[in-house]
Amino acid sequence: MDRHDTEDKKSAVVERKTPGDALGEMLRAPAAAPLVPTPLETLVPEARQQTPAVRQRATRPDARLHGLGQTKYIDDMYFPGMLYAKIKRAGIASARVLRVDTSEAEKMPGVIAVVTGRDVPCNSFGPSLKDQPVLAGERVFHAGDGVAAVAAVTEQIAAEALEKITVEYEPLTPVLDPLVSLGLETPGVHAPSPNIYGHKVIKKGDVEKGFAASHRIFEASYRTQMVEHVPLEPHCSIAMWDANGRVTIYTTLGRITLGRADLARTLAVPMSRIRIIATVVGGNFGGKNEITTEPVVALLAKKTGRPVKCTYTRPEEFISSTTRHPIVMDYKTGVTKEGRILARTIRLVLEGGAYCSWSETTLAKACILSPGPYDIENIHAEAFVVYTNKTMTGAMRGFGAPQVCFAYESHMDDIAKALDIDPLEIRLRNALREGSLSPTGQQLQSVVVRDTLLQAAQRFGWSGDGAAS
Amino acid sequence: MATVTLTLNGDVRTASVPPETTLLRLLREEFGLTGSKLGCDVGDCGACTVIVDGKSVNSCLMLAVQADGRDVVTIEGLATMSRLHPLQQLFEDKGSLQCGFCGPGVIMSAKALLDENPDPSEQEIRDALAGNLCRCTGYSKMIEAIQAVARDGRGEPAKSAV
Amino acid sequence: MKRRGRGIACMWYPIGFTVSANPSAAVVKVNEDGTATLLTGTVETGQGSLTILAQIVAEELGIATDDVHVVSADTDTTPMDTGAIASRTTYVTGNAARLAAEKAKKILFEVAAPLLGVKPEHLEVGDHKIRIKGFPQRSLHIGDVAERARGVNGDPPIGSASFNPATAALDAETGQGKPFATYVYATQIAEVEVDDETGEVEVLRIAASHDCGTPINPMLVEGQVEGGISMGVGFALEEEILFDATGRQINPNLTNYIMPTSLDMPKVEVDIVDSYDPTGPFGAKGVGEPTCVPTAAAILNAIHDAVGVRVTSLPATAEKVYAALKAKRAQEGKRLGAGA
Amino acid sequence: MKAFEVVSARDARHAVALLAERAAKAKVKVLAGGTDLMADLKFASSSHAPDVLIDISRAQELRNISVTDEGLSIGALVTHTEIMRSPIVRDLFPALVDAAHTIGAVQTRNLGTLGGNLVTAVPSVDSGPTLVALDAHVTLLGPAGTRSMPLADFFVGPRKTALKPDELLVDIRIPRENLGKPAAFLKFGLRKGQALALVNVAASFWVDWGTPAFVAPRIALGAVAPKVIHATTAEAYLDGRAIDPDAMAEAGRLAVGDAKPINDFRASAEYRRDLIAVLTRRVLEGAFRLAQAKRLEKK
Repeated sequence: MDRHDTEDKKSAVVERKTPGDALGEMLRAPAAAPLVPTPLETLVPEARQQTPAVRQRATRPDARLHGLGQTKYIDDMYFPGMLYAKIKRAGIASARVLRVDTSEAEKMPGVIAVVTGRDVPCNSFGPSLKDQPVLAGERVFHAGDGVAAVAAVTEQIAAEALEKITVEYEPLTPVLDPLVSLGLETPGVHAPSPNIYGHKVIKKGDVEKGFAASHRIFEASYRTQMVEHVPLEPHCSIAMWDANGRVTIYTTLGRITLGRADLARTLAVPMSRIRIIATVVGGNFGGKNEITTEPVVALLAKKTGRPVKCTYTRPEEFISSTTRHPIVMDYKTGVTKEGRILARTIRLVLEGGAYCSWSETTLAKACILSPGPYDIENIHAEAFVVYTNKTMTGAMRGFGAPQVCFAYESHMDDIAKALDIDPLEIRLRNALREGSLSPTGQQLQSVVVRDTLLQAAQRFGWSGDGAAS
Repeated sequence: MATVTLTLNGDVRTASVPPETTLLRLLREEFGLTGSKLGCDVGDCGACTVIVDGKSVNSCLMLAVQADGRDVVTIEGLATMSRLHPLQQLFEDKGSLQCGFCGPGVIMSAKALLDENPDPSEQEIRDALAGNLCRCTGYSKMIEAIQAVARDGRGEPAKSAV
Repeated sequence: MKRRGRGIACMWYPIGFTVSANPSAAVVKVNEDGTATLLTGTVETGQGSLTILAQIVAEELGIATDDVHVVSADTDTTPMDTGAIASRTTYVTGNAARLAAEKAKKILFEVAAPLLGVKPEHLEVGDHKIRIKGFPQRSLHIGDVAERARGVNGDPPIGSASFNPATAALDAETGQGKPFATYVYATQIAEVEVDDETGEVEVLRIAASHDCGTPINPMLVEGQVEGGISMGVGFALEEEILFDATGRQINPNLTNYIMPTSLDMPKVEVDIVDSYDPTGPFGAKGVGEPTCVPTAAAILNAIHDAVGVRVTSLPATAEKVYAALKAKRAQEGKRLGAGA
Repeated sequence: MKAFEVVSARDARHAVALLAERAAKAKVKVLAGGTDLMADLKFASSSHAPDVLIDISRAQELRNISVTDEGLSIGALVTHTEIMRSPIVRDLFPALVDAAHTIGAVQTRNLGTLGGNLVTAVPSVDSGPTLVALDAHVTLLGPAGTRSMPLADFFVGPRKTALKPDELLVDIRIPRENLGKPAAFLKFGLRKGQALALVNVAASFWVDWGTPAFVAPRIALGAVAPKVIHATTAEAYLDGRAIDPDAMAEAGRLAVGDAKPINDFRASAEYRRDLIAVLTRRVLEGAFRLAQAKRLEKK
């Protein structure tokens, strides 16, 4: 018999005390509250205490609090009487909302208030086009749309109340493919508005002339997927009103100026009556740049007279926050025998999902950056962004750049291979230089793309014969 | 209601909670120890990692009643009044955390690793952190910090922020 | 069999919004002991931007990072800021903070000049002192000057400023113009191992060289690069939100949405290239977003180098790489067959 | 989570008694490590949520790993970490260690139990293939006593087992004659950490060193059928055959025919089929390497 494996199971033996006696009371006291260690000398001269300050590898003052678990993120905040909100998600990509019945939910013990799109004073917002409702009105545009919200004394009661809300839909055929959406015959996602809601053109030089002079012409198409930011901390906000009609909102928003403008609009409250405090945000990456739950908790807090908090579940992070634009990218490039790019045409179709959000910025950046960090005389780049009935795309680290970089750099390698030129060498031959003109004709300064190519090549041990050393 | 009595960061504590309360909620809501985070609530992200009877666990997957009679250590239990835990010190010195939300969980996973294996290889460190998702750091500076703590533990000079 | 390959990708990326104004404002108050407070409307979302801003203000005032306390992210108490977006905080908010500190410093120079017997333009800061250029031994502690500015001159050293990157509208027809004030550049090189029987890709290492202008804090720059690369690895190989035929997400959770764990990340070697942008605060530009830009391209080029297949849609999952390999073998088999 | 009652069982008999008592009147679930159950309950609609959880995690007698006259016995509550660290398991069946190591991450391996993993019975159950390839049996305790059945039969379909509502899985046994039988396990997932299997495969066989030849070969496939299955055609093909690379490759191809993989969002059936061939060959190679190493060790 070998009991070796389980013998070391030691569990602390705890003397049980009946609650009520003095020790029992002491055990219950919330005295586990963390202690605050007094700052210690560090092992090295503190970069933070040095002058000059710039170029120092200074540690972050917030790092100590993070490491101790003492940083107060929004989910760590509680206000007396606080209610918890949950949002009912449509679960259908495109539909007309015929009826929302919240009466059963409202009857539940512990449910304090319910709101729907009808309760939102101005039910539209967005950083450029105001095409996004706070909660669905007459239409659902994607499956993650909110259709009603509940404030209850616990999160669990709020979650169970959502099950009691019934919504009647008239399903509509969803548009799910950006290229289908691009076609004129497709019914508009936001009819009568067209599906193409953004368009950008960059023209530099004469591409036809460039292609005519080219030794070879290469064509390729690329496509990228929809991805999520995945901040470890979910979106969350807390709202509370004072008796003067002023609302304070704690939130995980990275842009409080825009947030206040959107709240003033959707709540129809003057900006001077809105205070937004962004808490320490647990990851953003572009995903926390616009309002999500803030107007909802503000409305519920107003209706109940109590602080209201709403935290996204992890699934809501995926279905109801913004995502990265999938892009369909067509490239055509004319080169000399030596691999110098003479002309390049590009067509980009960005999938915007159900709402515009930060699509216009993404469209412009993707289009401007799409030729790559190369000195190209003749460029024609054209980009479209279209609606689909899918999760809205928006700001995400790189605004279209990772997508087009994947395309132009894959394309570059294929050209290099076809011309039998080393991939590093072809890039060096074409790279932008100090004073080069960008695709928009801007004279560039502090251009170091060649330096980064050479530095990375040296670090990696890149040698022209194809082997990493 | 269920009564739970446990050793929490060295002190005996007790609380009455509904039976469906998770250990994470017990820590955060009953004891005010909000260092352990709720990131996914289903054991994927590891932000709620605490050490129970010497083993790292997802406190979102454990019921409070299952912790009854056990020894629980949370991020709040590592430092003393006058001294940070070496992991806390090195995570600070190396810039290992960015938004910090995953940090307490990562540090608890690292502590559980070093308690059992004071001299882990890089692969063993990566394996120990695989249950802690981080979106900010790419894990590199966390691994560096853990290696530095391990080096220090072996009597080699700790290399701090250069 | 496992086959190794290497791939290179470079990129360029702008700082700030496309053409449209994206200003930041800042207020700097120098305290009577020579420390300072910065008010900014930006939000710390993990990047360390508040530390960077403290370093910029400290540099402008000749004090240490620890001497600067940053108050942020409150519409009631902090000046407007376009926010933590578009890799703009170091450059735009940093410029605003530097300008605000410069204004506070001007007040201090006005107070210190007569005491040191020179004109304000002959003064400089450094090591917590206001001193005469070229005669550093003739100096006053910045705290003493600040105290005097308040208590004697009645002119507390408070500066406020705003900054908006210089852009020019694009021509509607041709798109020609100056959409951004400045750009950063980067190259990443990836080494991968591809299992040619399963299509599985392991990224072994990535060498990354990034331009951010002057690195205000090299450690935080490295952190951004390492983190951006992890996002790039996910984008390249694993991550995708999937939809069913009715438009509902299939994998909205961290069990089935596959992002890199510590076991999936390669060794990352980061270099910061020498660079200086005269329009940035102390020559700095920015670094947040571009770190994730070239990663996928470098990895996909490395896959191509390893096994000779070009995957043209992301993510390059093992199945996709495998399917491409299978198609390539079928093609080669046909060619061989035709030749025989 | 929806409210429920938690009843703590002192031991396995108590748990079975509680099951008998409670299951008639309420929706009851057994809670062990909780890594699957708790995650399921978090987002379960109230109509699916249980009323009572019977917490068996304190039933100490289910935490043993031991070698008896009947073979290797692993208690249902032994965690994946305990399997990885067990000197007995490491010595006898490194494949079980490998399989345990691929489950979740450290935290879930510290909580999750072998019994729980098997009872959840997802088709990709990582503990399944190696145990099936080693002809493991499960012991089920019910009101009338215990019964035993092959693990391969215990799995019925996706998330379905032969466990009756009043029964408890108490241990998993690998028969005495298979102690030390060389075995190997491989899993193919979508990433390295916290991966779910697209395909997982285990193989075991004895070696007749005279030829050398396969003796009593077993190949088990996971995630490619409604439950873990034996690749019976491949097993029959290998039985008594000389061990060489071609035979292993052919067994891989034959195993494909034994599987019924589906298309889902993780992978296509076609890809899974091709992976079966590769992984089967590789586990056969792995098990043979182990057999050779063990033989050298003995010498």
